[in-house]
Amino acid sequence: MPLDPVVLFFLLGLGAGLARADLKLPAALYESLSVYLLLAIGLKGGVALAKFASPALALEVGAVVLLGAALTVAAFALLRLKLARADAAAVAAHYGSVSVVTFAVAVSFLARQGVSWEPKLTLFLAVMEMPALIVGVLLARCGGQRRVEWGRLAHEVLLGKSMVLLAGGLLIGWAIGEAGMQKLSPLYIDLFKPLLSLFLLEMGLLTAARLGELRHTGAFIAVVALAVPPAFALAGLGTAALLGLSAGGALLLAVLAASASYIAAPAAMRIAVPEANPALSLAASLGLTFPFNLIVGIPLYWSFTRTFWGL
Amino acid sequence: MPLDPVVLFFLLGLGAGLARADLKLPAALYESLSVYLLLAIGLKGGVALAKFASPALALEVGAVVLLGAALTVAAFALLRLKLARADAAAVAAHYGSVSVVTFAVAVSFLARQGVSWEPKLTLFLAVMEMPALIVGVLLARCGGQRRVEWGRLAHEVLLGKSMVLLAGGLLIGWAIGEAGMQKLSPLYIDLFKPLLSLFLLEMGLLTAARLGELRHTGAFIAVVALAVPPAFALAGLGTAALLGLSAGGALLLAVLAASASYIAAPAAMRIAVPEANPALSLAASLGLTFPFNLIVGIPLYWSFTRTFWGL
Amino acid sequence: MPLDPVVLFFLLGLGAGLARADLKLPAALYESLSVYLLLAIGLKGGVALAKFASPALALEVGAVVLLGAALTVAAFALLRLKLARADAAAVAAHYGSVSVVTFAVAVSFLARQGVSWEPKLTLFLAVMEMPALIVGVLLARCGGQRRVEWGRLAHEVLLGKSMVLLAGGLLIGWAIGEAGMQKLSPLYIDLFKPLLSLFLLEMGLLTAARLGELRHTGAFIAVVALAVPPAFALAGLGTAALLGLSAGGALLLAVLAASASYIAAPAAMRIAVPEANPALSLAASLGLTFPFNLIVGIPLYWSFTRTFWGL
Amino acid sequence: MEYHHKKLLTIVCEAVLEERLSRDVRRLGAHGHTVTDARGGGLHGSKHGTWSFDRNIRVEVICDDAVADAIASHVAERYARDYGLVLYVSDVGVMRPERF
Amino acid sequence: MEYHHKKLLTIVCEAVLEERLSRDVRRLGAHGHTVTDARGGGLHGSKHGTWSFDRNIRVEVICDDAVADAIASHVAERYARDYGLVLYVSDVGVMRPERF
Amino acid sequence: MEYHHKKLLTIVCEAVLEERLSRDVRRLGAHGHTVTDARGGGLHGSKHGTWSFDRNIRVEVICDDAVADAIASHVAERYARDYGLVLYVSDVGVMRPERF
Ligand SMILES: Nc1ncnc2c1ncn2[C@@H]1O[C@H](COP(=O)(O)O)[C@@H](O)[C@H]1O
Ligand SMILES: Nc1ncnc2c1ncn2[C@@H]1O[C@H](COP(=O)(O)O)[C@@H](O)[C@H]1O
Ligand SMILES: Nc1ncnc2c1ncn2[C@@H]1O[C@H](COP(=O)(O)O)[C@@H](O)[C@H]1O
Ligand code: NA
Ligand code: NA
Ligand code: NA
Repeated sequence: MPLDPVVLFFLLGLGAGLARADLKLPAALYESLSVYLLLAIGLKGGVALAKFASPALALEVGAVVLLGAALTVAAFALLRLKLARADAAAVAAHYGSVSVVTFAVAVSFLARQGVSWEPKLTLFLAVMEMPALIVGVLLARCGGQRRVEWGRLAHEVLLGKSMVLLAGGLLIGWAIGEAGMQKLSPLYIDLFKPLLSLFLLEMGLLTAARLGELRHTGAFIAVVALAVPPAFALAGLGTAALLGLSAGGALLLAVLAASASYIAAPAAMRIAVPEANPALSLAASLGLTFPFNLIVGIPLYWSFTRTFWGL
Repeated sequence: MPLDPVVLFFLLGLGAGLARADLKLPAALYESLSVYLLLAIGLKGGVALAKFASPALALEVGAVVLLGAALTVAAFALLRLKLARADAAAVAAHYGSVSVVTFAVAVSFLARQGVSWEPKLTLFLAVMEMPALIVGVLLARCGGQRRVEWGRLAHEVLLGKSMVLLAGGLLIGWAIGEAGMQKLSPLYIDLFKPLLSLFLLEMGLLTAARLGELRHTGAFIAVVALAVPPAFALAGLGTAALLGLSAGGALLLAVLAASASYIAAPAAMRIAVPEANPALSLAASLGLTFPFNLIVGIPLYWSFTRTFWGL
Repeated sequence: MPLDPVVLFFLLGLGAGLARADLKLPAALYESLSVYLLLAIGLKGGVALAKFASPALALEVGAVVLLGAALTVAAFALLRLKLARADAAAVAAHYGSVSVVTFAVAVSFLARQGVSWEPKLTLFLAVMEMPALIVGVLLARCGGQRRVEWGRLAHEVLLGKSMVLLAGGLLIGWAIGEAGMQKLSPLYIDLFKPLLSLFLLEMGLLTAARLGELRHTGAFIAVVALAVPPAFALAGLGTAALLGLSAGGALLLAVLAASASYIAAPAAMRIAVPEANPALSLAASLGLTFPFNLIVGIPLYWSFTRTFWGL
Repeated sequence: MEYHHKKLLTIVCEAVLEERLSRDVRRLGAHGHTVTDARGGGLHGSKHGTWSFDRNIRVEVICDDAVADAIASHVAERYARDYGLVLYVSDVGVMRPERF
Repeated sequence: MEYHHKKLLTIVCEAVLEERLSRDVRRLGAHGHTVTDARGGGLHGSKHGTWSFDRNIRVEVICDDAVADAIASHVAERYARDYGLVLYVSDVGVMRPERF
Repeated sequence: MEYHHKKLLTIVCEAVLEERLSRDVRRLGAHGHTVTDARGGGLHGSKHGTWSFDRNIRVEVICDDAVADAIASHVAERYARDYGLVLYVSDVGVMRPERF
């Protein structure tokens, strides 16, 4: 199966960036699109949740929170083999958290396959952002002499841009339901995929800039950035099986587990674990894991899913 | 009846701002959206005017201009109870002028009720922007030793951003008619409401910043900001009755009267009455009157209208 | 036939700019829209090319490249009558290259006439950007003591923003075909014309700023800026006849020949021929040729085409 | 390297003054000026930079002592009372003194 | 024209520090501050300015020598170890010394 | 507070030079540089800042006197003839002299 059209835009940006083309998209466009994507994902999830909410949901959310925390600890244990405590903790927080855009590309992937998925996955996306950030800070601080600024951390995690927009979108979508969404859909539904394509063009340019920095960060981090995602995807699939998700939902949970944050986590870590080197996390999560998941990962995890779900 | 979806976006922005969330939309997005909204409103009005223009229109425009001027004088008289001349005049100019976004939300409100309205209201919107600004400057200057820089003022009022875009949109819409508008409608019609929702998210953030400043500006201005709108709405309804407007048109004229400018007026006053404190006007018009009209005012004025129009 | 609606937006911007209205669109909006337009044109062309590619295309591309080079030399010879070598070469490069927005307006013009055109014209648009830039630099340098920085020039020409986006769009469009384009069309197809209208509003403002500079650049350049386009349009029509294009395709090739670059050429000349005065080229290409083509040129060249093609 | 002494005059003020200040400094003898967008806070409250009348600019002019004095007193007299505004001068060295 | 001597303190640092620095400089006695967006590069690699945590700011404070010293040592102690940060002071002349 | 003397070199020029200047200053011995977007006007007309080749940048480098001289003469020789460009130096005090 050929690549999703939106992934081609990513490759265009990546190629232009690596060739040092004179192409720089305005920062305001990047920021506007990221606000849009977060809101749109939240809204769609909220509308769907309003239809399908169930009492078991609280338990499932708990399981997903645990998954995020456990993945962070696992990543930390691996990274401590070579990295200092603070650096290992900060990078681990990135991998325990999630990438909204990778999720969006996986959704687009499923749509092309004609595979449906449970709307609560959007809720899982929102709740999986946070636990890794908190666990990361705890791992950085335990045994150290620096104290945790809990107030600032809570603020950063709960009131960070992606959390506010995802949760706000969920609430609004849930409040207005399908009827209220209708007038808003020309922007939040119809334009979702093409605006994602524009965003991915810019992500390609940003990725190219980060790839270059891998030279300075060393081989260990590169190996981690490529080995962790498939392993975490399997953990995601295991959890999905426990929760009795459909194949589509399972793929998305696998992608959430496999993906690494590059919006919420960098901001939170810079504030809560400032002594960690931010170049490490970004080179890994944005420079390698993000393109890997987009191009190789999603189809790979889908083949895993099909095997396990017997499709 | 539940709140309009677009108002929920405003509340999300307001809540995020009050909670000091780490959410800052790019200034370029705000400016682009305001350009878009002004143009789109103008275009729609122009297309409709082309169909329904009548010779009596000039007279009606005159009545609306008088309304704007009279409201400015009334607000000035009230504000002079406590404020210095320049401050009273500047704030009065904000209340005599109009808020384009409040108008847009009222239009969306009517659409949800299935109530139609006269297209000339868009023209009234455009002409009601100006008189208050001129009256405000006259009030600030009469009796004072500072002279009015009429050239600069005329330039600012007639060639300000909102005037150029509204009037330009009206002219283009009028010139191209419904047929010419068809190819443009995916942007200027279909996306109007969802882009308004994005704009209101940003307005919520801005409002939150202004609300905080009310602590410094005192209780008097807060009382004015909440008491004037309903009173002015009634004046608007009276004028609407005189002009024989339908209930929908009447609500919109009430909203124009009740709303306070925060795009054209601040810019004009800063240039023509610089000794007035701009924080006063903005705290009142943006911090209180704007959210009041959005959440409480529009439904309230609609209940007034239904009573008087016997619906 | 009345003006195309999008041209009215240009006139609004131009009028606002000349009247020194307080209207400044954010630079980020201008840049975002130009990225969008280039990508969208490329995508549409690519989708069409995938359907209609033919072996003769390589030859036709060669003819178009020659046309661009020949026009540059012709413009240079004319400009040398009055201008220094570097200035003449830099201005000539602008006129040998093409204006993407003029092309887009001509496409919109044809659509209103219900006239179809060959999709390969988009490819011609992309390839006609470059040769003029290279010929311009050669003309500036031959006989001079400055050496050409070929590396930097090649980089600038091949990896400039418009080349990357046009060529990238062509490739993606060609790869995904009509099926893949469907989900992207709400942005790249449906919104093309209205977003072009917004872009032209901004172009009007920019043109107004450049028109003012014509006072300093003299009458010669103004005459050139108005006389060259119709002459070059005829050359374009001649080439179109040789290539056996339809009337629609012929008009577009005429417009490509007649239009002057103001995105790719200024950037390339500033880097490769820095001693040339950039104000000259921009005053001519943006201040005069661009509005001339939009308002007078396109209908004029269409009347030429109709005569020659016997419509 | 030989540098020639000039004054660098910096004005931080409300963005609404940009056009007027740009005209004023040229009229008072400066041969150029540089403007950057800014935000900040002072006696007149905060300028967040998010919308047009909530924005500052930072204007720099390199010029002779006399021109700097002329601009400084003009600005102080004409704008300092009504607008949030800060002005300061410092000494700089330039290479091509004739162009300032 | 008579100018009064003040210190101009300039801090170039990661944008993530904006809110904290703004609060700190006021708490330590400055009456205002000016912020501009910046990009650049140094020992901590490049800041391209394209997204939030890849952006620098440039903070300027005009103040007394004592306040400048207080801010400088606070910044050095509190932020210089963990964040990409440059700080320098220079001498400027102002017209209304009482406002700084 | 003890400050160590350094030179602050400021270059205002066309934005098209950003990449080249950034490379040049590092090659000539500076350990960092800061760039902000600017607009303005001078002998080469106005730069409105609205589009790519109508934009200025403002580059700042803190460095030794020798490095400042090297950069200044390189810029003067290489770019000052063809491009709208202003360059000036001033004296600043820094806290961690070894990093510049
Ligand atoms: N002490 C200061 N240091 C640096 N910038 C200042 C200072 N005071 C004021 N400013 C700037 O000048 C603008 C107007 O100042 P003010 O009139 O004090 O509100 C503020 O918004 C700041 O950007
Ligand atoms: N020598 C320098 N001159 C000017 N700016 C500098 C210098 N060194 C560092 N900077 C700025 O300060 C930021 C942080 O510096 P650093 O901690 O060296 O990475 C850089 O991103 C630059 O914007
Ligand atoms: N006297 C000056 N003071 C401050 N900035 C200047 C001055 N002259 C020129 N500039 C800046 O340097 C740029 C190029 O200058 P010019 O080569 O004179 O056009 C201008 O666009 C201004 O931003
Ligand atoms: Na993850
Ligand atoms: Na009103
Ligand atoms: Na041409």
